[in-house]
Amino acid sequence: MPRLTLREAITEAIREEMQRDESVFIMGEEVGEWGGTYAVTKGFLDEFGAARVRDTPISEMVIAGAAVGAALAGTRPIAEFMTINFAFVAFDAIVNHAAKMSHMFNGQFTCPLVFRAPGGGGKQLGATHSHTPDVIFAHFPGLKVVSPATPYDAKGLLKAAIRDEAPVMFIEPVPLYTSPRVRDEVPEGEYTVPIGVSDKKREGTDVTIVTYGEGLHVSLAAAAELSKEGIEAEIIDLRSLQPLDTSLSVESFKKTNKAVVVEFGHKTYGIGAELVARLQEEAFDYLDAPIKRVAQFDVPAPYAGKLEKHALPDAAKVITAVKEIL
Amino acid sequence: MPRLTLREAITEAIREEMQRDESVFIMGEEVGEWGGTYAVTKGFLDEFGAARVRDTPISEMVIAGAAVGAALAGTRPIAEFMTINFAFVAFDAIVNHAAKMSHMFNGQFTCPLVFRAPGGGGKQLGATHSHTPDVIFAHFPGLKVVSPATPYDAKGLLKAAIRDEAPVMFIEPVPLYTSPRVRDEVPEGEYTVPIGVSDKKREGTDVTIVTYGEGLHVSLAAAAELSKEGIEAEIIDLRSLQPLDTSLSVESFKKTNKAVVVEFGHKTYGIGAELVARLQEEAFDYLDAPIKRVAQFDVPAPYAGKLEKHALPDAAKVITAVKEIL
Amino acid sequence: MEKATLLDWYHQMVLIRRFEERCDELYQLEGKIKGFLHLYIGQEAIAVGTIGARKAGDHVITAYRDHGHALAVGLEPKNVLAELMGKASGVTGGRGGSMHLASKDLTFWGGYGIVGAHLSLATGLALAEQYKGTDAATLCYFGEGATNIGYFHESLNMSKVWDLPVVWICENNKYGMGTSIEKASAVNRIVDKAKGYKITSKVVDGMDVTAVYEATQKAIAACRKGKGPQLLEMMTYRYEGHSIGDRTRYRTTEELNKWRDEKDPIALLQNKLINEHGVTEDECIKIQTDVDAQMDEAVKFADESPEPALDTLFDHIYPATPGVN
Amino acid sequence: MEKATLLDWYHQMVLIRRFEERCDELYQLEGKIKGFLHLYIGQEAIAVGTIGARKAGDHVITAYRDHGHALAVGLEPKNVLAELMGKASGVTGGRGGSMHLASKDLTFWGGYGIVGAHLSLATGLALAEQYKGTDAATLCYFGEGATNIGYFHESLNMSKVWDLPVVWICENNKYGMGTSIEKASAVNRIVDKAKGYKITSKVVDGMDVTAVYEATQKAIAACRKGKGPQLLEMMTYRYEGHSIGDRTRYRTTEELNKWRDEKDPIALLQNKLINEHGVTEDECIKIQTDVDAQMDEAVKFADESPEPALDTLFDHIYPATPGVN
Ligand SMILES: Cc1ncc(C[n+]2csc(CCOP(=O)(O)OP(=O)(O)O)c2C)c(N)n1
Ligand SMILES: Cc1ncc(C[n+]2csc(CCOP(=O)(O)OP(=O)(O)O)c2C)c(N)n1
Ligand SMILES: [Mg+2]
Ligand SMILES: [Mg+2]
Repeated sequence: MPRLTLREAITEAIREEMQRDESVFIMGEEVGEWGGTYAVTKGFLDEFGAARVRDTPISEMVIAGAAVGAALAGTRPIAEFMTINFAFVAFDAIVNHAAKMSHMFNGQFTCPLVFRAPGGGGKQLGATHSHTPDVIFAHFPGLKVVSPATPYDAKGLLKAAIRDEAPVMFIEPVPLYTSPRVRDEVPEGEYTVPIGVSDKKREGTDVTIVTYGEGLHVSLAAAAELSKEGIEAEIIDLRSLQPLDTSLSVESFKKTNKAVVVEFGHKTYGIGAELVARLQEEAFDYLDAPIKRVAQFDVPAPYAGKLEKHALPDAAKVITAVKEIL
Repeated sequence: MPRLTLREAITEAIREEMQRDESVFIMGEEVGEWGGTYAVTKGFLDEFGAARVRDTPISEMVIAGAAVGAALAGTRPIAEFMTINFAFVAFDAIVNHAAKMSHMFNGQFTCPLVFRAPGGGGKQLGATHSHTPDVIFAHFPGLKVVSPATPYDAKGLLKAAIRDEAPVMFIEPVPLYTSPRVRDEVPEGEYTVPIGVSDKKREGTDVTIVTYGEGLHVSLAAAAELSKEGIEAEIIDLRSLQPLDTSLSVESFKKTNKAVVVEFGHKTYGIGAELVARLQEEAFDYLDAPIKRVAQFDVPAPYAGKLEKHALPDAAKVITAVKEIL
Repeated sequence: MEKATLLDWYHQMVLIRRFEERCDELYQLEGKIKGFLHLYIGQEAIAVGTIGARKAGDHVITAYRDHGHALAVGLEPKNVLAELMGKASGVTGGRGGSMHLASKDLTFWGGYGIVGAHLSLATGLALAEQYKGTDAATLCYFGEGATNIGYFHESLNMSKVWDLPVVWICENNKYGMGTSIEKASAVNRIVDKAKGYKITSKVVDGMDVTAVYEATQKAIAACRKGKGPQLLEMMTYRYEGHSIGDRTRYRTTEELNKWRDEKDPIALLQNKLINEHGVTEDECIKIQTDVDAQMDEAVKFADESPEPALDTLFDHIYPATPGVN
Repeated sequence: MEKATLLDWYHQMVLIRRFEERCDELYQLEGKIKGFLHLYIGQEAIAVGTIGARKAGDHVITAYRDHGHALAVGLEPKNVLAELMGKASGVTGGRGGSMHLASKDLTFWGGYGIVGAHLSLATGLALAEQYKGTDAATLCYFGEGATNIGYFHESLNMSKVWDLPVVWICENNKYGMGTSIEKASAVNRIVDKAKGYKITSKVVDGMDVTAVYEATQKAIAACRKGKGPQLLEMMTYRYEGHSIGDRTRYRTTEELNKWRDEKDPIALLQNKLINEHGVTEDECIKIQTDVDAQMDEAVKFADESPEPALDTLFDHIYPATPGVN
């Protein structure tokens, strides 16, 4: 099996779905002639033509809103936000329109679209361009929110997202795009990974680490270190934030009785808070220690490299958190 | 002391601050000639004139962005969103501009403005117009988020917000505006309530209810009922969501060892989740039972009256939650 | 125009007006309708004349002042009224309410409460038809106040850049809630805004249903010919407040009376029918009484319809997807 | 123009260009600058000529391609460079980076990374001055690509409705990243968009610093006279890629060379100085070598400056408020 980067897996998913289904097209800023700011759609303009690979003006509101309208009328648009930071400009179209179509109109309409949003920090782009705001999208029922951590999941989840009848916010961790560390075997051709199903990424007995996206990789690094000291962490990758599947996390927690949640977004009102709430609701009698959260500090992302890194999770912070509760 | 409604208290706060400080002005849709959609600024146009009470076009992005610019240049704007649902259109200006000014520019600028946002559901306005999305604003460091539950707090907090050097999102629970149940004694003239400080609204020994905004009133109603059965609930009103003060909640929880968090926003990734996480982090050894969350169901708000009410918290749901952990 | 067509339009316009008048009573006197209620009285000729020019498959999408469009596309008054009364038999099962009426079967996509947002959806509806290679046009309605929001700008620009088959129909009733176009907009003619996007535009007497119909027919034909987006500025006036509870202090009774007395679209059409098509006063009255009877039935139907069952609340949050999930 | 003024402008333009060239090296060869880097090479006459026309207290606000404006308002190259290298001595202490340069003392409010958003802030800056009754004008810069976003529409409309003292300066370099104005905009002249807001506008040769200065001076004067917003469309060209890493496949080398060879703003000014003001080639070279020396110093300063201490990360999230909190 070919070993692909996360970005290559995403490209392959879009290409396969566009080859499979004529009603799928992609639109966004620089997706065509430029080949995508992060080169995800490189070569697509030549392969699929300008009608299916659409360069747009800098108009996020209508990029998102037109995707909703086009989805209502029987096509399956993929609307790309150049980065998730620009999805804030289209926030109303995403959470108050795409997310409302099915329920508010009593199931008459479906709105099968994918909002692709490369996200994440650590690239020294400053506060306006470095968000991991996944939780605020996941707060709105009606929108599905997915964020893959591995090439295999990325391809399978994106193909599932494109086929889903619901609007899906597909958040791509840019720092993982080309990371060799993340490169992985990805089957060619047909397979999907179901949305709303978490996945165990490491077996362990001593502590449960619940995470997703970039968090998976710092957690795996931490687990490798901890293992040297005889501490075996079990790692659950949420993969989907909405719908949220806590079954594996609860099951693992009942085994280890200790948990750390790792995310790259801000800590306060973050993903981790919900996980803590769910674990103590669903497995209260198994709580041996406080559930820890490792997350981005509650501070706008600074440009300076070390300062920015200081605010972000890393393996050392995960190790510290684990040891505090063991 | 005069007994004012929440709305009257808000009106009084704005009027007093505009009388006190020439640099304070208000702008928004229908704040002038109409007197405010909810009549909060009734009579202001005559009293303060068109320069200080500014009707705007339907342009939320520039209403919010212009408030930021005007704040940088030495005035203290109050920008009113007719309802918080329309703040989604201005989301970028709020969370990626107002919230970033102080930190991103290294403390050179301050951005002293207030975004007034009437919010809340239960008024049969349908899914697009019935949000209580407070948590998504509170997730962004740099923005202060306040939501009063009583006329006294509303006046004091709003005056403090107008004087604060930071941008403040001031969320006004519309369902409480004219409610006689909420009417309360409010001192005339000068006083402020500090932002970022929670408040004990009821003494109790058996269970801690942490809440804010509309949640306070269903919690008080529930507490009255519970009291008849000899169950005394202690009620903490957060008042501010960002900065979040958990000191009284933790203190109370250490006394009661049981807690319920009540909010009118959606449950998943809501305010309650953060409170659960903080309580178990800061008072783990006092956990006698799972901390419960009473919140709006994770479903877009329907128009039909009973259906909408069904999705919202009420005293009965709070009572049930309390009894489940006693 | 044919007499039969004009009579049909007359019937529709009378129905819309009576419908709105009954809603007003049901809200203010009987308390059976809640939430916001934006009445269409005065603007009837626009929904009727424009939708009269569409053919099946053409899309219709509008804002929250949507009862007229809902009835004009062919939704039954009884189901629309049931929706406003929050009943299971309502067009969206009591979910959407007054601002969010819709019917997929009639390619009427709503009914949207957020000013301007549906213009971006309309852009997408038109894009989908261009993409599929059909000749379907999209009719998108909005008020003059909505032309000041970012959605309008981005949508009109994209529609022209891609030459999408959409007819932008501005119902210029001079006020957005209480703010006059002069106070809110740098230009006082929406057609002047259209020029900034090189979009063909035309000012139309929105009180003359025939003029509305003819202008729309031309615009739709241009769309079908691939000539790209068209904009029609319909000059009109709303007689009632913006919504229930509007004390309308922002305009004079003279202004209102002038429109109502001299430009009323139903009166104008009735005169035309009588003077130019030999229709008798009695025939007109007959239509009105038929409509009254229809409305009585509708109210009865809505009254007797059950409310949606509580356990349906969670239906349709996420549609089922055949296959993977 | 006075020779002294032209020499000063020449010096500034050479400084900006050399600054940008050094940044390019520091990024691509030495890896000392990270993140995005949007170079201003080719557009120097605009920042220098427009800001040359402002007086103290007039506001300046621009997008992420902001090095030229930062230097033109008077920020020291060494502090700007230190910012790009993420040092504590940077103009925002290493917090903002290339896209978010600013100086309150110089009423230079940034440097903003989100396309179009700062136009709404500029509207507010101008509103505040009108409110306070000063005669300060606001200079707001943006690219032609930014004119397609909602912020542009809402900001221009409000600025005209309230007749705010703002000069909208569009730096039309024909491309927004890789998308040409023809592909992204319904109209190919930004002045045609200005008409949709009744805003007085003018096309200006953005490569001719004197023309830029004179047009800006007139526009600012109009603002001070209470004539409301003005728009200047500066025709220009960016020589480098949109940002580092742009392989610029979307334009031809011929197009680039034509601009560089025939329209280069520095070459044009140098010729003017030599042919019309008796400046010698040597004087020009002297200025260039002085600038090189200044840049060497700046690099040395930035290199030797310490990085911000980690414990400063939490400073300034919320400013202190005297009194209540
Ligand atoms: C984004 C947004 N801002 C504000 C509102 C509140 N609002 C509802 S209707 C309206 C006026 C719209 O006027 P216009 O577009 O002329 O339509 P009309 O009501 O006259 O039909 C306003 C301000 C809203 N629904 N959405
Ligand atoms: C809202 C938003 N969308 C997209 C981007 C990404 N982006 C940054 S610069 C740019 C092109 C802007 O072009 P133009 O306005 O012409 O300015 P220029 O770069 O030519 O100076 C884009 C699309 C952004 N920063 N913000
Ligand atoms: Mg109107
Ligand atoms: Mg450009």
